Amino acid sequence: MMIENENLTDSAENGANYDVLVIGGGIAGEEASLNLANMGYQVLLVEKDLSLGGKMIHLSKVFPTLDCAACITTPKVSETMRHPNIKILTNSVVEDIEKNGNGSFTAKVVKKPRYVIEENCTGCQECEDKCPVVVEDQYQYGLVGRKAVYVPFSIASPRIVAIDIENCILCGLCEKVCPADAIDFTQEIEEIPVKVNSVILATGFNLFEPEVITRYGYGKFKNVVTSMQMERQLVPTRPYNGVLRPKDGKMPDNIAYVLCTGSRDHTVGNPICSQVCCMYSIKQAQLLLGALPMADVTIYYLHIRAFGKGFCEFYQQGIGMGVEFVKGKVGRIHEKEDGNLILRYEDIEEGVVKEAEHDLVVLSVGLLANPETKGMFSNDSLALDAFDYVKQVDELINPAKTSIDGVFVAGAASGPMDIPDSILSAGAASSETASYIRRYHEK
Amino acid sequence: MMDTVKENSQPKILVFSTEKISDPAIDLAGLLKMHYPPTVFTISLPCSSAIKSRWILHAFDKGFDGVFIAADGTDCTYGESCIELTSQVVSRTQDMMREKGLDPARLKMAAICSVCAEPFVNHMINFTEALSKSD
Amino acid sequence: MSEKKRKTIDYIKEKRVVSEEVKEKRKEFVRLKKLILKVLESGDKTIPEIADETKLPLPVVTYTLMTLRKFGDVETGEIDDDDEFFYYKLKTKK
Amino acid sequence: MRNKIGVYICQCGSNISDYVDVEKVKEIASQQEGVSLAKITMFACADSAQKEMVEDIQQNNLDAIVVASCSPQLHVPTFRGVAQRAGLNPYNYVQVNIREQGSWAHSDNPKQATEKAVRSVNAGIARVSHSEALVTIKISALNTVTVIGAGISGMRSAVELADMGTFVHLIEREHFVGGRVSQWGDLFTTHESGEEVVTRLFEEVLKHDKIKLYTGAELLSYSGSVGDMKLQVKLTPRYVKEVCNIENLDKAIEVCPVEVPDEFDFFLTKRKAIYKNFESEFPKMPAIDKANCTFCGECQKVCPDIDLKQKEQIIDIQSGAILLCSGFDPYEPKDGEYGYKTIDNVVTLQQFKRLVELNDDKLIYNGKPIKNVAYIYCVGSRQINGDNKYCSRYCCTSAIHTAINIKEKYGDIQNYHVNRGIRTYGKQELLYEQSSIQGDIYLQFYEDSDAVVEKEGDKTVIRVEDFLTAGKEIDIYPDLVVLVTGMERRKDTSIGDILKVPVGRDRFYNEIHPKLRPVETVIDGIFIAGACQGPKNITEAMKSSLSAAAKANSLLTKGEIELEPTLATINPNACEWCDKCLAACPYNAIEKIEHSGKYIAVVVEAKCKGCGMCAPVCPVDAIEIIGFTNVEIETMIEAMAE
Repeated sequence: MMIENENLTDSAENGANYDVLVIGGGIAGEEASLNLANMGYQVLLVEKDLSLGGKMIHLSKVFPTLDCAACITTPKVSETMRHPNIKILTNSVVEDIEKNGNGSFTAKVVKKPRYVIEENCTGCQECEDKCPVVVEDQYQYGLVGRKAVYVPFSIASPRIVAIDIENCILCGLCEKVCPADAIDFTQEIEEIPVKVNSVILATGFNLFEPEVITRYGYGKFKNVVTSMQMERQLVPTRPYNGVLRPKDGKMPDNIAYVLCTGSRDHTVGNPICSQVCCMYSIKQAQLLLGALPMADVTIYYLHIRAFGKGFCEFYQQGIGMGVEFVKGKVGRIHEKEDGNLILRYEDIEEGVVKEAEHDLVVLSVGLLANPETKGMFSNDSLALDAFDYVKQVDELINPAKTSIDGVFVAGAASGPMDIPDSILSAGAASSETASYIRRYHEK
Repeated sequence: MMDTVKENSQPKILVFSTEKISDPAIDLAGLLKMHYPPTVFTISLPCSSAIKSRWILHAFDKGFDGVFIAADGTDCTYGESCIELTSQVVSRTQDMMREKGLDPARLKMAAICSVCAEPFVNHMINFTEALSKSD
Repeated sequence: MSEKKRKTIDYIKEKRVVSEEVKEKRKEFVRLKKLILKVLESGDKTIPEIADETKLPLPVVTYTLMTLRKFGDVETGEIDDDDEFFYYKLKTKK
Repeated sequence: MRNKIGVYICQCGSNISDYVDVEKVKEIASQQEGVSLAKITMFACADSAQKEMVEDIQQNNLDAIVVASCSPQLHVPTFRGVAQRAGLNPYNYVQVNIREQGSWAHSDNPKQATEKAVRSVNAGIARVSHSEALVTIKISALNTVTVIGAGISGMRSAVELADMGTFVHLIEREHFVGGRVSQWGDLFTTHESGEEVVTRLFEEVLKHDKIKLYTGAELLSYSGSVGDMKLQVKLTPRYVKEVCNIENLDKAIEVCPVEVPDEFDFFLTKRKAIYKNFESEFPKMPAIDKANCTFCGECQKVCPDIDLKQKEQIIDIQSGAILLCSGFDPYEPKDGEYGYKTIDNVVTLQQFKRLVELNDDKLIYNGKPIKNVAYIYCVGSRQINGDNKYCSRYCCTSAIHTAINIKEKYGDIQNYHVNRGIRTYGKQELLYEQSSIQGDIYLQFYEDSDAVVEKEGDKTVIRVEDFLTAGKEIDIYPDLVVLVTGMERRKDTSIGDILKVPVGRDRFYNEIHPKLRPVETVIDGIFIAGACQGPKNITEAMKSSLSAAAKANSLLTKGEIELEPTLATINPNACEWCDKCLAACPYNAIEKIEHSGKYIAVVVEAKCKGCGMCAPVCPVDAIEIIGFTNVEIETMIEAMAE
């Protein structure tokens, strides 16, 4: 798809194409884009994924209010999609951001081919039905398969298909059956140079990948899953017909959570606390007790960080519902023949090593910095903190300010953050950006 | 179960849904090609607490067998009082139904969140079944 | 609608080669699919029962079966008496 | 009634037409009353189809259109746009969903899917025939915000708002700005001091000609609604002239005979009735504390700049929105709670931090050198018996940070942390690690138990059942016990009472939604930021202040606020004022007025959101929601029931 030329010229002050380049279309990027667009600024929002919504759109319910994540994200997503002052490029990345003398920036947006004409596709999925290729569905975190031509997930925005060319066998069936002539294999990578007056980094976080901790057997023992895989199992658009063990489809009745997997752990290079794992685990535990009324849920923790508004009460609610909390550090996990798992852990209260059997283990994985953020800038010009998050150079007074004046940070790109904090941080970034634009580019 | 009911005698259900919360769930059911009886019709409102008793009674009057309120529940964007006010609408209307000799079980309510496609479909199948039994 | 009419698949076929691995993966899924659907022809079964009959590893059966369920070949039946395993059955297509 | 209606049935490629007999739907639709044209289209949303609709509307003078296609969630704005381009009112358009709730949901039964589509389209036609041409309501808005509270949150919001072009009235109850943070010393994570942070912000405030600061200012009353809010504010005199000689004022402080405990130092020190806090505080001149001054006139004798005749003033302030940054109070332990005020060496964290600020070389309290400090956590937070069930969020980090500081500052100190589970979330975890490495000792009491502070001879002892050693009882004999007190909502609730801002279970001001709208309240145009919404550290308070600034600015910056016209309306003839609608309305958008000799309810358009909660509760059915009127809904029901 081509960018219309009219959008590329003179839509913002100072001869720039846009007032703001927002990188990342998760909840923080959307919030920042909407704030600025509502102030009348022209925003270019670039998202590397096929859909807006970031990580949040994949969550089940969210703590501590237990409202459904989709119910909160999708209205924000559609408001963003429709806003006349926001131009969105999905499946695109940003490179070579460079600051100009007059306070503006140039950058290159690389739009990867979707092999689908976005405005033609109606999301009818006839092609998906016919596609003969099945590969692991990354949006269900590998628990089921998807086709090579596919709608990313049912509440994706835009809700249109994309072709995974790496796994396509080039049979051409999709093109043959498409009623809207939307398939286009001639699409190529497009490089779009843009000039903008400011930049917001809303590039989010990565999830810790627990294969590194071999003692826990993730990958080898199929009934050891990550919290994100459990999150998917708890969503109405879940991969299975209920909460089931990935190994054999058995309904679990004794589930363990291992907190601080990949957080507060020097051995994996991440000594800080991820801020959200305690709470999302307590939330999942409560949802599991609802979905599996006969099940036991045990949370192995070091400290319960229930610090936010309503969190402590939510933690007490979990205790009240019968979630068991064990202060203990899990050392190693073994698999039994029947797929059950033996956890060896140090019981901190009694100071002894114990063993416990569970039939499903959830690793509450932590948050890590997104390593791609720094690479978007020419000459290594963006400063990072000790954990590779975007450095906040004036954290107390200007929390969105980065080492480059005119580049601001929103959401978990600057450190682990829950959803309310990400929204507030995005609000801060939009204010600081608006002031910057006024200071340098208006009048 | 559905096949045993003759097409023209299938009970008719009017669903009051909400634009931001339950309507997306009903759409999602269609998207996922989940089937529910085609005798289910939907009218969408801003919030489930805005439904008037007279509309519900009008629906029964005109030949609907059941009315289902796909309520916002705790996800309501207009505030927490939605739950209580919607329940009040239901209980007030059920009182009126009793006075008119209508079985109050013909009015049902459940909270449907924006991705609750499967629960919605199950509600429609079960409600249809219950209504055809009671006839 | 756009003016595009020519089949564009020919264009990309000249430029791309499909890897053997991708072809293999597709064949393997077709094989698994056939095996599982065949076993279900004789009646509703749980995942361990399917694994038993097909001699396939359990996680492979779970993954493949759930994918077939997602694409509408298989549907969920009742749960067994111990409330542990669901039965799965072929979806009756109209 | 509309009687020149155009109806478009979309095939959506074959997504709809594979299961729904679109010909039949079109045929029946064309026979409906008021329909002047009905068409089938391949893709209604395609550009060519949209152009055709515009032509149809213009050539045939259509007065309404119905598009039967996919979910209204997807294309209502698209077809409203079509209507608008053709010169038709966008509200004379109805979209009927025959895809998600038609062909797809009932692809197993094409015959009945068609039946349902026929009735749904007829219902859409019935609805559109009763639709009204509506115009967006516009109310003018003053691009001015009143920020209440000149702590760091209030000052930060004010500066940002002014930077973005919004005028700010910044009102502060005290005679000095800076709030709680001015009392803090060294801060995590930047090692700036509270004084430095306040000074930086205050200098920004001073620079701006778009900020008007009022100190000694107290909110008296409030009226109006978003865009046009009126506040009445009382200004208490500081009895010091605006231009004055600092040296003379210092002399005045010296001669003042009245001494009272200094709340700035949490009563560790004393001050005079004429006083100042720290050098850089605004204005760089003292104020006279009216409550304690005896008006003896001694100060006036040495300083001509003092004017004890200054009078109270009441002023009116007008603004488009209000931002509440009224902060928190530190929890004040009850007498005897962990020995507070009953045992001599028990202080709060706030007092301890001031003590550290006031003691440069040696840590001395009550004349005794301090070597062992024990901190008891969660005082006033996570209470087992008290009302405060919440976690105060900042205190673990603050206490540990202080423990590290005093070890760095005074050297030979042993810290004991008697806690209920340390919550140094995120990067603050490193402080916890650092304090463990420096040799601090952590003891954890059980969730449901408590530490006990007692006097044992001339020593103070803390007894704790230590969770970390399987419940063994451990006794600590510290030189000083520091109660790590949390945050509470302000005891003085007058501002919230005047503005009617709702509070949550924790008694802090409540946002509409913690995720969607964390700085907005149910009252349009009233925002909350900083610790008045809930416990926060400085960075978090700054983020919420800046967020609120962004929201307020985007609301007001255009000079007018656009509202959807789909609001509630009340029929004045039918209404017999009973206040049921007022009670049901979550937005306080109903007002009682006199009309033709009786009292009736009217909807305040600027506050109404069109949710409709008021409509069903009206005993005389006087309330309708525009776009969802009785006639619209009931004719739809009839069409569907046929």
